[in-house]
Amino acid sequence: MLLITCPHCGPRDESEFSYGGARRIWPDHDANLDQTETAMQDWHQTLYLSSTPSNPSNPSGPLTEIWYHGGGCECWVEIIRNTKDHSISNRQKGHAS
Amino acid sequence: MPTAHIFAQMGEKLTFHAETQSFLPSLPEQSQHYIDPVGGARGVLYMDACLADGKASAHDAMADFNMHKHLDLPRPAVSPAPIQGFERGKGKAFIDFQNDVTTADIALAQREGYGHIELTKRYTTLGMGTDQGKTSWTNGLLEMLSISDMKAAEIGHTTYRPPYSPVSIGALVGTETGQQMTPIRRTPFHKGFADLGCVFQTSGDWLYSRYFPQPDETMTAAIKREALAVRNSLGCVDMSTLGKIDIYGADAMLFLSRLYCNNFATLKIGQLRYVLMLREDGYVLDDGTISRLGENHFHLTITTANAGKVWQYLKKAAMVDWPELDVTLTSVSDQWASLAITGPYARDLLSALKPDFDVLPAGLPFASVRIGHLYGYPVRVFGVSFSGELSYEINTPSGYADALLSMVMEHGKAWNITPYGLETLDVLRIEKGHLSIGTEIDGRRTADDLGLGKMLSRKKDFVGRALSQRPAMIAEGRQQLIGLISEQNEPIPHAAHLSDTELDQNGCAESLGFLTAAIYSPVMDHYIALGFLKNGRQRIGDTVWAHSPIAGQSIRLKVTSSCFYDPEGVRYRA
Amino acid sequence: MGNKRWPAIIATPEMRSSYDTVIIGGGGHGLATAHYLAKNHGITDVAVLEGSWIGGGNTARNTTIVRSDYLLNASFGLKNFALKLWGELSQELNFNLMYEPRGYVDLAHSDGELEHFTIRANAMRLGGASVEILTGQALQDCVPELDLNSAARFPVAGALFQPAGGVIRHDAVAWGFARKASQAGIHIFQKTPVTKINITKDKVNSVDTPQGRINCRQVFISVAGASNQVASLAGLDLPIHSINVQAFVTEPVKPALKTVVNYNAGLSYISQTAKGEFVLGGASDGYNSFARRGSFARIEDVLARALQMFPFLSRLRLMRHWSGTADISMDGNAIIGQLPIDGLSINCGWGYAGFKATPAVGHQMAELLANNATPDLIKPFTYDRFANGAEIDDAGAGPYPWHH
Amino acid sequence: MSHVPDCRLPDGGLIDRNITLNFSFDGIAMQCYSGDTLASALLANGQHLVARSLKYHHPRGIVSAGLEEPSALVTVTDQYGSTPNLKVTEVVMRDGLTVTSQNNHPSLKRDYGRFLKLGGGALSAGFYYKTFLWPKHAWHKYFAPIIRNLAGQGRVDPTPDHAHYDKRRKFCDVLVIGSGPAGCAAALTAAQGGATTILIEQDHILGGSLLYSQDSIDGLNATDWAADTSEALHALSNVTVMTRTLAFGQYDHGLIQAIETGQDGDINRAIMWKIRARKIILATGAIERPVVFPGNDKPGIMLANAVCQYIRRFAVSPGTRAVVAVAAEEDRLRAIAAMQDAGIEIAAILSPGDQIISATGRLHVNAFTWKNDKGQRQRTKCDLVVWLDANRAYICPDGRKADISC
Repeated sequence: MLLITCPHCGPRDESEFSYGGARRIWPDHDANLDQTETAMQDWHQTLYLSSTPSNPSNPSGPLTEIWYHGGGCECWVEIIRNTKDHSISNRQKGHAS
Repeated sequence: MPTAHIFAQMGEKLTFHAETQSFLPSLPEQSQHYIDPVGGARGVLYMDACLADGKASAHDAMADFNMHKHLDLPRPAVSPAPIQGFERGKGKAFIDFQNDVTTADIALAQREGYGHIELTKRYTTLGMGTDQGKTSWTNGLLEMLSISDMKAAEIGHTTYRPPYSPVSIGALVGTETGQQMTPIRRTPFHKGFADLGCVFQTSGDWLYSRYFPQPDETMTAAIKREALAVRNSLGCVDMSTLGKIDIYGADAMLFLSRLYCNNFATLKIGQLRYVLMLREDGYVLDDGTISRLGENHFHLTITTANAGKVWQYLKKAAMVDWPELDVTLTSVSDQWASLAITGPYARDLLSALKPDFDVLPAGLPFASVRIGHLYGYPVRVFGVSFSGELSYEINTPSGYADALLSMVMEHGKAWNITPYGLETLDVLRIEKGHLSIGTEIDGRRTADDLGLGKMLSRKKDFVGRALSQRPAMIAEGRQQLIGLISEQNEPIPHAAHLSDTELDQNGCAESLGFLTAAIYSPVMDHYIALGFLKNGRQRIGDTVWAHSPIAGQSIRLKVTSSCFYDPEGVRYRA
Repeated sequence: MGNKRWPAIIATPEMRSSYDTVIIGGGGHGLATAHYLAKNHGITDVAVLEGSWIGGGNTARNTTIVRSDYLLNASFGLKNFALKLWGELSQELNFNLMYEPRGYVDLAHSDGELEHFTIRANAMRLGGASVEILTGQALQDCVPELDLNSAARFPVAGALFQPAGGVIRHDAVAWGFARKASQAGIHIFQKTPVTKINITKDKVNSVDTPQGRINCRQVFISVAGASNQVASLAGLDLPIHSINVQAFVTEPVKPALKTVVNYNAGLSYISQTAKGEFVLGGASDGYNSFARRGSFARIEDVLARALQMFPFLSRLRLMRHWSGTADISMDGNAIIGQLPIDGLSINCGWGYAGFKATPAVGHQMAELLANNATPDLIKPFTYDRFANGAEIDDAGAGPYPWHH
Repeated sequence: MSHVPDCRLPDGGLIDRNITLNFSFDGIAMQCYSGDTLASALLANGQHLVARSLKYHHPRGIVSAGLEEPSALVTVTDQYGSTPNLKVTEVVMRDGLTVTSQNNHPSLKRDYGRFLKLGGGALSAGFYYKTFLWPKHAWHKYFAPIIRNLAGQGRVDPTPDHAHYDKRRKFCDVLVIGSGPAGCAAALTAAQGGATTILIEQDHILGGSLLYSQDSIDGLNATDWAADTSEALHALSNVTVMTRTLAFGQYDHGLIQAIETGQDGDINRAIMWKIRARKIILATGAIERPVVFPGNDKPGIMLANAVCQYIRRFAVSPGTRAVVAVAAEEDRLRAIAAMQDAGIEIAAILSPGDQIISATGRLHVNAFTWKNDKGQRQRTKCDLVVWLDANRAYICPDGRKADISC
């Protein structure tokens, strides 16, 4: 049972959050409107594949990921969690609405 | 044997200590460790050493907390222990008393190749009883050592898992039993509808109004009566479970246009639009409405089933994906009670409620929204229709729900207003071919599968656009939503599959799709259904088999458009 | 029963420098593939390389349930074929896998949900499986222990019942396949991790292990929780996420539940083992993890649901729980078949649904490896289906693996 | 009604002889005192035989005095209904318990299960995998149901459970698990240093091994020191002492889960605690390791530390004539001293390196055979074998003095 520090609410139990997976950097919006093939490849890479070099989504190690604090402030929290031992590094980032 | 179970449960391996022939926890070196074994649990056996170890550990903790009183005390060494034990004579000797595992069993497991300690455990059941091997696994390990050429460190130990000792399931569940397992959500109209004789139904967290039987009336009869009342006169239904989001900001329009696939750049203040949202992978996620309340102010509805999910999704888009956009989201689902008045006399009823805004067709046309008052109560009135009849969803702050409902029931008497529930709502929407989450929008459908391909804007980018163009998603031969009617006007078996062939002698047939809904339509006096059929839209006019082996029925159905009732949309625009 | 006559379960041969086929992963699926390669195709020039101990991954950590109640043709077809094979395997392997078709019961909590179950049941019937929809007294007769009358939070509207569903002794599956494959001459090496997959001109030619290099014509990867890591040895990226899945058992008691029962208002499945323990499981922990230890929140959740079905469970005690890394794909279904590198094939992405399919995967993959052509049953499970939009999404949950 | 022998020592022990509790075991009425566990209560009534083992249905007695107890499992019926598979060592006695043995037919003494020879062979490891293969459906239809009925220990009570349970949370700086010498020292030190401290103890009183030790600390005997420490901890406002509470698991980020068992009069039968601590000090001591030898599973063969505990803490004599097979000298002397205090005759004392041939007896050990270091075969009658292998548990050697000033 993880203890996740919400920048707004403080350290809270995992059960207050829901998981949003890796923090992904989506392909540029409003670009490539006519280049469907390229856009498809970019989105496929970002959404499906797990070892995007700049942004791995399923590493055995540190993962930059987002959690939704539905049982608290209803904000998304970004943490870096090591998937091997669940240790959470200190850099916690809140996303303000 | 040190009782280091709770230490080792976190996946820390214990280290074999030859001097004491036991596995010991090692002292934590990094602050990532929360746990510090002391005394017997780490092989420190003597009283004075145990006292010193406990004390030193407490001081270490105080040092970690930067408490000023701490001392730096040495930790006592692991106590030595004699390693010579007893020899034993021949014969079967027990190692695990509960599961009757003997020395012979360990030897057999070694001989048969189950030499890995995990395999030995599984093959012999060593340590798998309710004591979880507390007195047996070290002896099992030593027995393995004595007959194999492996070293203790090589053999290792099996994984330590909670619980240390069996624990009461009653306590693990606590008070979350029976009705208390999860919270129950009731809408602001719950009491009002209960007083009107509503039968409620559990679905997810919600208690929905299901139908409103009159004395001695069956559900089927009640649904028929309710549906005809809506089609011919006037009904009202609770829509409060819809998700409702208030969106404000200079970039609100841009934000929504990225999320929803329709083009609604031309949406004017006071107008609303039926909208569709895709997932990133291009499949349909949700439908709903966007109302423009001001230049930078929008009101969004989300389906009940997706209310939580889409809310999270919107928040993520605003906070994580596009933090640069100026947009503020507020969930107002619980703040607004929502009651739809539906039927040919809906406008007459609205007029009777003393509106302080124009409710004539020109002043309040279909797909528009007005902010005002009814009898002085603040409301937002949305001209939308799920039923296909002239209809208004009246939102009022939840605290006024009772007042709104009694006004509507009182003034609706003139048109014999009939409250209805989910069952009739479903009948009405099926007659119109409107979609329902979980049945038609089931997470596997493209907009085109649902007959909504035209809603995808070609002029802008939106979430899901790129991947919705993947080859298999635009290929021929996909299942498409269609309507079906019973040729002989006989009841259509629920959940039947569609096929071009009869059942073979084994009762099998190739499925080309299945029914998502099958009802008796009171207004058409006909049995109709919605379903997915391979290449369905090209097959309108064909006749197909509907097989339900579970019901023991196979009947012929004619493929039609998915909209059975008022396809031109004359009635809801009245 | 002279157990002294039973030789070691697997031989311990010298490793050769070359094999026709290398199977990476000595779990149920890999060992089943080895068995069927020998039995159906006479191919025994095969090495199975297991990094730890045979059957030590998800074969050792599951709830032993077998069933085939799936809506989509592809999912149903493979699992129903597996169910047929399970029925024959004990005799085929001369090893009692303790298959008990005690019946699988999937509970629906509303008329709408029951209608969805009926769609699934009709699909199964049309595909040749035996299945019923039970309501009321028929359901009570089928599961007499089930509490249908108390004030449950989510009342039971009915159930899907598959009589051939049941339980199998999970460890025995790995042992039975390993023993038979070894007897046929296939070499199985434990504690032999693969450190590199060597590829020249888009073709596999060998693998490296701490014990040396093995040259080979083809390599089949079947390593469940380690799929991403092993595939990356070949420079491949998989649409796979790794999640933690837990299960747990109560103390053993005399028989008190015959069937396998699944509760759907929040997932909770339960059966009683031959030893008397109640085995329970639920959804995954819900986030990526390689830690192999569970979150207690999931246990509390599963138990609360189990108590809704069987309130007497509150008197029992939880004895042990376990957890493992499951590899789950972006549509929740397996990826089986050839990869874009010549001679390289894979079986992964099963999440927590893989155990029941074990013999079918072995059977089909053996056919693929023997003939270099993908047999029909596994054709839909291609690696490239995510790129071209042909997902097999039974749950309709989309590309969020922790929701499948 | 059979004769119930009285094995209670005339004085001593941490039991309240003013409060007599009634219970029954397999229908026989018995009495014990407040402060007893079911194990000490049964031993006080001369009841060593309490269970049958799972596969061979061998008679099984009480081996230990703690949660490590391997096979003395019983069903206990109280106001909440019956609970199967309880270890006799974990049940704190209350008035009116009905205790029944499990997994035997027709009775504990005359269990037909011991004649069980399924398929004609011995039930060795892996037996099931090799048998019942033919005819094809016979496993599922005939054999599996029989085996399921034979397995499974106790029986679950199918009636509704009317007991209340709860879940609660706590937070602290230092969580100490276990209240033996190391745990008490840690809790006292942390608390006096100003840390918010929780001390968890599975037993109903604090002290752990101090409760049967002959040592002295700070000039007090160990048991009195434990009582004083308990009082001191209770008096500190930054300390929470939780007895009858079993810490059963550690989870991520300093979470310990524990079950508190209610006592008579409590609203809740049990409470699950989730405790987040900044630091967990694990002071759970150690478990004794039995000696493996032929016939080692007979009732009357007990761990050395457990015997000391039954004698000193519960004032129960578990036998009359003992063989001592304890590898470590200090432990051996300590066990012998305790037994001598209880008036138990020492029949023989083995030395490390001696070869144990076997223990014999049908329902209880009655003789012990071994070879000494000169290779001489020896045999003696006995009704108690006290045993502990080389790698031992926490033992406080008698007469050791310690000083703790925080």
